[in-house]
Amino acid sequence: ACGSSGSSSSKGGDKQKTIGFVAVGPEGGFRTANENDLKKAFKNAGFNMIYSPTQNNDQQKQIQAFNKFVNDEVDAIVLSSTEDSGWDESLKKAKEAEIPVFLVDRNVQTKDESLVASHIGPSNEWAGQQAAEFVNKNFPDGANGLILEGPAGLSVVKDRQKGWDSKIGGNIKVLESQSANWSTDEAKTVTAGLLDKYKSQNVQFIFSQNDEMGLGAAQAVDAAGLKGKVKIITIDGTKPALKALIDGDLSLVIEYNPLFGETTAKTVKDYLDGKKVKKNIVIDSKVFTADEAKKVIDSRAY
Amino acid sequence: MTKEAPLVSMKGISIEFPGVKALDNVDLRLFPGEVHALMGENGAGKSTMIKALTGVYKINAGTITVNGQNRIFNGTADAQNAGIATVYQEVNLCTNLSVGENVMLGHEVRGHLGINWRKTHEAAKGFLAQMGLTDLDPHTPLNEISIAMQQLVAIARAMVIDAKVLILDEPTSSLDANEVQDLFRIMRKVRDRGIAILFVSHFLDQVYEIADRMTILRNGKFVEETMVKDMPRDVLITKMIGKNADELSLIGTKSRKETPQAATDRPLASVRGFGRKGSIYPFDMDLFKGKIMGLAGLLGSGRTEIGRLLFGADKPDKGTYTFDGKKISIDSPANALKNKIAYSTENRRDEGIIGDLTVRENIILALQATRGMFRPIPRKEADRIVDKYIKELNVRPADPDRLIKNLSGGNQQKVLLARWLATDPELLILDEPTRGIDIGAKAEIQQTVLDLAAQGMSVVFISSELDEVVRLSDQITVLKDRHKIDLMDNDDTVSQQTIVEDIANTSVSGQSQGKEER
Amino acid sequence: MMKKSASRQAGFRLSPRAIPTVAAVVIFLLMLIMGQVLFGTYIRLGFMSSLFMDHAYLVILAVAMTFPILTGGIDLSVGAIVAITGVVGVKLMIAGVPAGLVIVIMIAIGAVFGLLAGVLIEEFNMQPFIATLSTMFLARGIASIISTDSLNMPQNNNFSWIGGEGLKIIDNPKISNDLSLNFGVIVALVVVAVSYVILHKTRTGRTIYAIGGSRSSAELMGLPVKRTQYVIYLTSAVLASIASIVYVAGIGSAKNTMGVGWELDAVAAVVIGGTLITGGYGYVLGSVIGALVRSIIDPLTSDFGVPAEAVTIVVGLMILVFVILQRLVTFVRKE
Amino acid sequence: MSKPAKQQSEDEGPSFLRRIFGNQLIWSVVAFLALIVVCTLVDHSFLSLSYNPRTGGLAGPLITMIQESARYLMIATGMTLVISTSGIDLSVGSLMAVAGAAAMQMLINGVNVWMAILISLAVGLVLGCINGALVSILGLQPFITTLIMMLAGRGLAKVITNGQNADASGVAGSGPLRWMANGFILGIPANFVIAVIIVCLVGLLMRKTAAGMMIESVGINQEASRMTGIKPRRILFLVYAISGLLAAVAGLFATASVMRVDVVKTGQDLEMYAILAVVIGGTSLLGGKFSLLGSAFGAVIIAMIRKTIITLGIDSAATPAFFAVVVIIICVMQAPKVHNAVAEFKRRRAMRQSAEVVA
Ligand SMILES: Nc1ncnc2c1ncn2[C@@H]1O[C@H](COP(=O)(O)OP(=O)(O)OP(=O)(O)O)[C@@H](O)[C@H]1O
Ligand SMILES: Nc1ncnc2c1ncn2[C@@H]1O[C@H](COP(=O)(O)OP(=O)(O)OP(=O)(O)O)[C@@H](O)[C@H]1O
Ligand SMILES: [Mg+2]
Ligand SMILES: [Mg+2]
Repeated sequence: ACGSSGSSSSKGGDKQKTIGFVAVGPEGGFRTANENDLKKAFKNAGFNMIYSPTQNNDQQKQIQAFNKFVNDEVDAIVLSSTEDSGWDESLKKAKEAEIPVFLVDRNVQTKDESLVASHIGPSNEWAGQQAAEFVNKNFPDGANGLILEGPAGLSVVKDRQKGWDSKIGGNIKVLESQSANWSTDEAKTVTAGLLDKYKSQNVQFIFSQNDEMGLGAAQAVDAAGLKGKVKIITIDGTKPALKALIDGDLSLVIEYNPLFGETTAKTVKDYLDGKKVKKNIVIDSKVFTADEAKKVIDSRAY
Repeated sequence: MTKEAPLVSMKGISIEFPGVKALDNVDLRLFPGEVHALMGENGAGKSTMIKALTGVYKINAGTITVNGQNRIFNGTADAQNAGIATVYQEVNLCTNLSVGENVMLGHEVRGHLGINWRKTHEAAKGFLAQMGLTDLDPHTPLNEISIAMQQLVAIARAMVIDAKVLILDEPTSSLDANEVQDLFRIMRKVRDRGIAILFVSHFLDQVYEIADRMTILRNGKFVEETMVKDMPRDVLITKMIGKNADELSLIGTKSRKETPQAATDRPLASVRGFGRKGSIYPFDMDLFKGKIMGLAGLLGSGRTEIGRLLFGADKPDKGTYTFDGKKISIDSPANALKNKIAYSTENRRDEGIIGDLTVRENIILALQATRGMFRPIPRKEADRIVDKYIKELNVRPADPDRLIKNLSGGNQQKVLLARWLATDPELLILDEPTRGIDIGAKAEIQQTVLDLAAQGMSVVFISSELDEVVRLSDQITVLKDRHKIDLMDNDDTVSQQTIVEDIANTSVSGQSQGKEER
Repeated sequence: MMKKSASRQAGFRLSPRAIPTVAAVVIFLLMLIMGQVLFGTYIRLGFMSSLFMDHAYLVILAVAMTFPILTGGIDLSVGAIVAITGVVGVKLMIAGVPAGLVIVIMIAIGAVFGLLAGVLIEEFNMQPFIATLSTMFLARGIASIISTDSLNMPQNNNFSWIGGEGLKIIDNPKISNDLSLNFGVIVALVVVAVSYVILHKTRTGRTIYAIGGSRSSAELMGLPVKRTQYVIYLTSAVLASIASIVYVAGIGSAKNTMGVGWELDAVAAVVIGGTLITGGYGYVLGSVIGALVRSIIDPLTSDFGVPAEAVTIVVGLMILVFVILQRLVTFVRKE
Repeated sequence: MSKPAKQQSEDEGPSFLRRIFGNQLIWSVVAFLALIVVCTLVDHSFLSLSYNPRTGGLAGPLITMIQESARYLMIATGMTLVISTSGIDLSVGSLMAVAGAAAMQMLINGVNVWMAILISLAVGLVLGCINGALVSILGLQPFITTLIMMLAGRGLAKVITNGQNADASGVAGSGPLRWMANGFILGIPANFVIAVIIVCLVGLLMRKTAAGMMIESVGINQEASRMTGIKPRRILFLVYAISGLLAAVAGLFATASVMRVDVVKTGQDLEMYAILAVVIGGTSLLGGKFSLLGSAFGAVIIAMIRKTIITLGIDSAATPAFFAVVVIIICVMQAPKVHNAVAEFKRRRAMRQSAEVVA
């Protein structure tokens, strides 16, 4: 049974172009803002976007969705991958079907550069570097601190860590790195435990790899009566984090800018119109201190 | 009989469960070509002895020799490999499989490509036919056939194993006379092949008919091993229960038959055109206060179905139910209990006992259910009720905190009876209440039933033992192939013989088809 | 007696135990047709091909899960076993171990976890749920200890042909009309066939059903219950490693977080396929259908344009509708 | 499925004491103490308690541990009842997220805090009732029903907050809720006290009425229970409803502690912890007799294991493996085979001797 006749999304001159979005799915702050922004931007640019999230960060579900889009003969695929590898086979299929693939947020390792039209997203390593530099600057004489990591093995976690490691000064001592699974509530428990454990060693900073965990850490620090004495650095830049920054619960928030829908939509449009696009588009992010946060907090959408 | 060495010899067997010494230094010998009866009252340790032999329980002391070799089995599989086939007291089959699969499990006929199902089912059919189940399709799911038929299936399964020893723990408890005869025919055949059979039954007639030798147990202790022919009945009874035989056999000697039904009385319960598709054709029935209605019929004739319908365990799809002058519609046991109707099931294991609850909880459960979950029975009252029935029904061990699953089969039955009596029902439906009960206890239960009726309770009494039905009932409803075919007042003209003839001479097949079509 | 003749007269009668499975097939077909009518892309060779190729692993896992579930048990460790065997496998490949040996080692690792589950269940009376939950944590933990990186298979390995694009049976100009097949699908089919034979044509298989009916009865019937339990948990773990081989070969990389939640997908597939979670009833072919149904739910939700937040609700509801439909069909058939 | 007959005889404790505590509980206590010892060896101040004037309560590692245990106590209690009916409730983790999300979102939207608490509890109860209805009325299998609810509940939490991690930490007037999770009563964490009170209430409900016996009865043999006049459907409905309600309480504890719900992470995997707690506490997954006290202990042990992981500074990659090892050890110690090993050895020896005598 060969049913190619009824395709609703076949390519055709002026017809509305269909974009398949292989997404991660709503998982709070950054991700929700990012995906909503992408969806909105593509809609505004006149595309029809089919959205397909995964569950449990399961790459398999993304692969399935990707291959489905290839079969549906969409005009382009936007891929926000949970993993940075394992895409070769699918990308090859897309190429054979002449469907361009745009990577957003996370980059993907491929054997063949030509399989991907472009990568658009902020840099995780950069964010990690900013955190390290802040600590270096604030504690020129060295300091003890903790790191709250995301779930072991995610490439975000590794990239942010890599950035941190590449810049952190030799006199800064990380007493312990623990995973709090991106979760506020777990971060509170973990931090409380670690503060108990390292009471004697005067914890001076906590580098939390995302906002959610940073907020939890801040509460544990507060409960231990150490508010202000421990500098907490987080990455992402969500509204609650900025608020906490203004309130003095956090010391530095490094943005991981989710709002690049417009850039992405434009890139896709350009590509489909036959223009040349850059292979790698790095989205600029900001570093917020309390003062800067005050300026943007009201206009912050997420 | 033979003077050979015993095939199986168990010496000085002791088994202790937490809190009870179930077996204490018991001996048992099985000779080839003999039927050996293991005798004893409920809880004497018969089943435990069997499970000790087949490795289900570990023994604490003693030796087991099979074929002259010292053996300790690690489970039924081991015992089977050594040529011991066992049918345990509670039917142990898999209800999710078909009859044929159950018979052949572990012994399926294999071809080149694994099991050959056609041949396997054929073989199963053969074994079933041996048990007189010629018409039973081996593809029938096991859960569609009655407990009694399941028991026969279990025995058929034992035939599959090429055994030297065949153990049958109360195989006849739910069979009627014909099936028992079929079974005995097979047992004789097997015995004549030189196989040793261990047979447990509470029916002395059966023991005297089939057994050659017997071992008597009492309270987990060895009493005696003798030839059956040397053991007079009354002596046997005394040895088994320590009571005098005369004390037992006084019950229901036609005394009740002198009180036929007064036609003017209003019945306590009465049903009209009551029936359920696929289980029982519409019937009428009137049940009177203080009277016992016996149900007689062959296996699968629909006695249980009537009991279940009257109790609301199954929903009737036709007919009316009047109770105490009011029309009622009973759609669940809970509802029936509210109307003071109680039903003691024939399927003790699956529908009766709550195995992991204590005897106390099992007894008060139904009463509690009628009161609702939030009005608990005060501890004192519960204790009073429980103690009363444990004493009255002589439940042993008389420990209300014991888990019911650890009681012997007969004692479980008594606890179930106690459960229903505790609800103080007006209509009590007893389905095979004396199944698996020893002669002493059976007399006690029968007496209890008579007493209850005398106090004004209406009783429906279902039993495969026609003799019991005839002795206890005021009226007898006769069933055949799920039709009510007769209702007789139990007067002097009625005997087991007349009922059997009645069943044999009435034909229902034409009638049934007619009804089915309407 | 009566009963029997009645069933004879009825002639062809679907066994009531097969009804849920048949219902699963019917509903699967309806879903396909619905997808085709509404979106026009479901009955395409390409869609079918990738449905099978992308879900060969799930078919294998569903089959693996069928074994313990038939006995009333469960194996929660399958997803984690996929992860640990995958991580170790790719590590070995990076170290230059030949593919054949890697496969053997991966299967052996799975077998070790299966054996461990068997020991915990049979020797230490742990309930399957807890025993395999423990081995799940253990396997995932060890996988994470070994590496938390995304491990890529080396170029030019002689392994990826298993999951690779495979052969195109029908090669149309448009990829969406290609009918293709890869080795993974063939492996899955073999697994299904072998499992079918084990369950229905061997005594071990019958013992599995018997245990599901009543374990104590099976023991008293003299069946080798203990040995069979070992076989079951070994089989499910080994099949999980085979699923891992197929999946890893397909994507060319492995990771400690692989397979999170797959055990639940497998259970859902088995249940959708008509196997009773309490054991005793069910078919391995049903599980295959269940896996396909489970697989087609995701594309359907995305085509329906379900809002991001509500996706899991819709997936849940679809499974629910499915189970309820199945229940109704079963009920009606019985009446 | 019933346990093999062989083992049945060995499971029963002979003495009265054993009956009350059960072998299981003894081993739980041993495991708990062992974990404390290990932690104290690594962190010498592990057992130290101090008064923290800022919070008005005691502070120290043990305190944070029991603070965390409160939520496990809640879901383990509900799970115990469900498991006793031979069911399972995989949705508790998701229901925690739903209740938490509801509470946080309402606070953000300016709903009165008491109202928010009540409504989110009601949401948990309603979802629990849906589980109950599907299982009891439609007769669906508990595993798959609650698996569906686990998926759907997670989605519902996201719908409630629009996919955001609703943050109510800045909302004024949310004091009572915040106190519930972070406050202290007589120096002891309030959530722990509340949890213990709720466990006791449920315990009283179960044991002072006939509810407990009926639940067990249904779990042991549903058909026999029906024939006894119990209404199994009502019982099933009841336990899932209770489980849903208690999951909502746990959800409030989890979210109120940071005044923020994490739609993906709140309650994630906690159903597994709850089931483990129940099993460690000695209730069989096959249903039947249950022990709330045991489950409560199991819940505290789970919290203790997690505390140990932090205290020992176990690498995050290795935590699942550590968890598994501890659980396996506890369960193996509880196995009848192990604590009967000595008796069994003696019996074997006696048997061998008697065999020799005969031979
Ligand atoms: N698993 C067990 N745990 C504890 N006690 C048990 C167990 N099994 C049997 N018993 C006890 O051992 C004794 C002997 O029981 P057994 O079942 O052997 O009796 P029986 O002679 O077969 O009786 P019946 O005629 O009623 O079947 C009884 O007191 C019973 O309560
Ligand atoms: N001829 C038959 N063939 C197969 N199954 C039957 C047959 N007759 C009855 N059954 C089934 O057996 C079960 C019990 O039947 P029924 O209640 O009619 O037996 P009964 O008269 O109470 O006899 P008993 O109690 O001795 O088994 C029912 O589930 C019924 O469906
Ligand atoms: Mg017995
Ligand atoms: Mg009957």
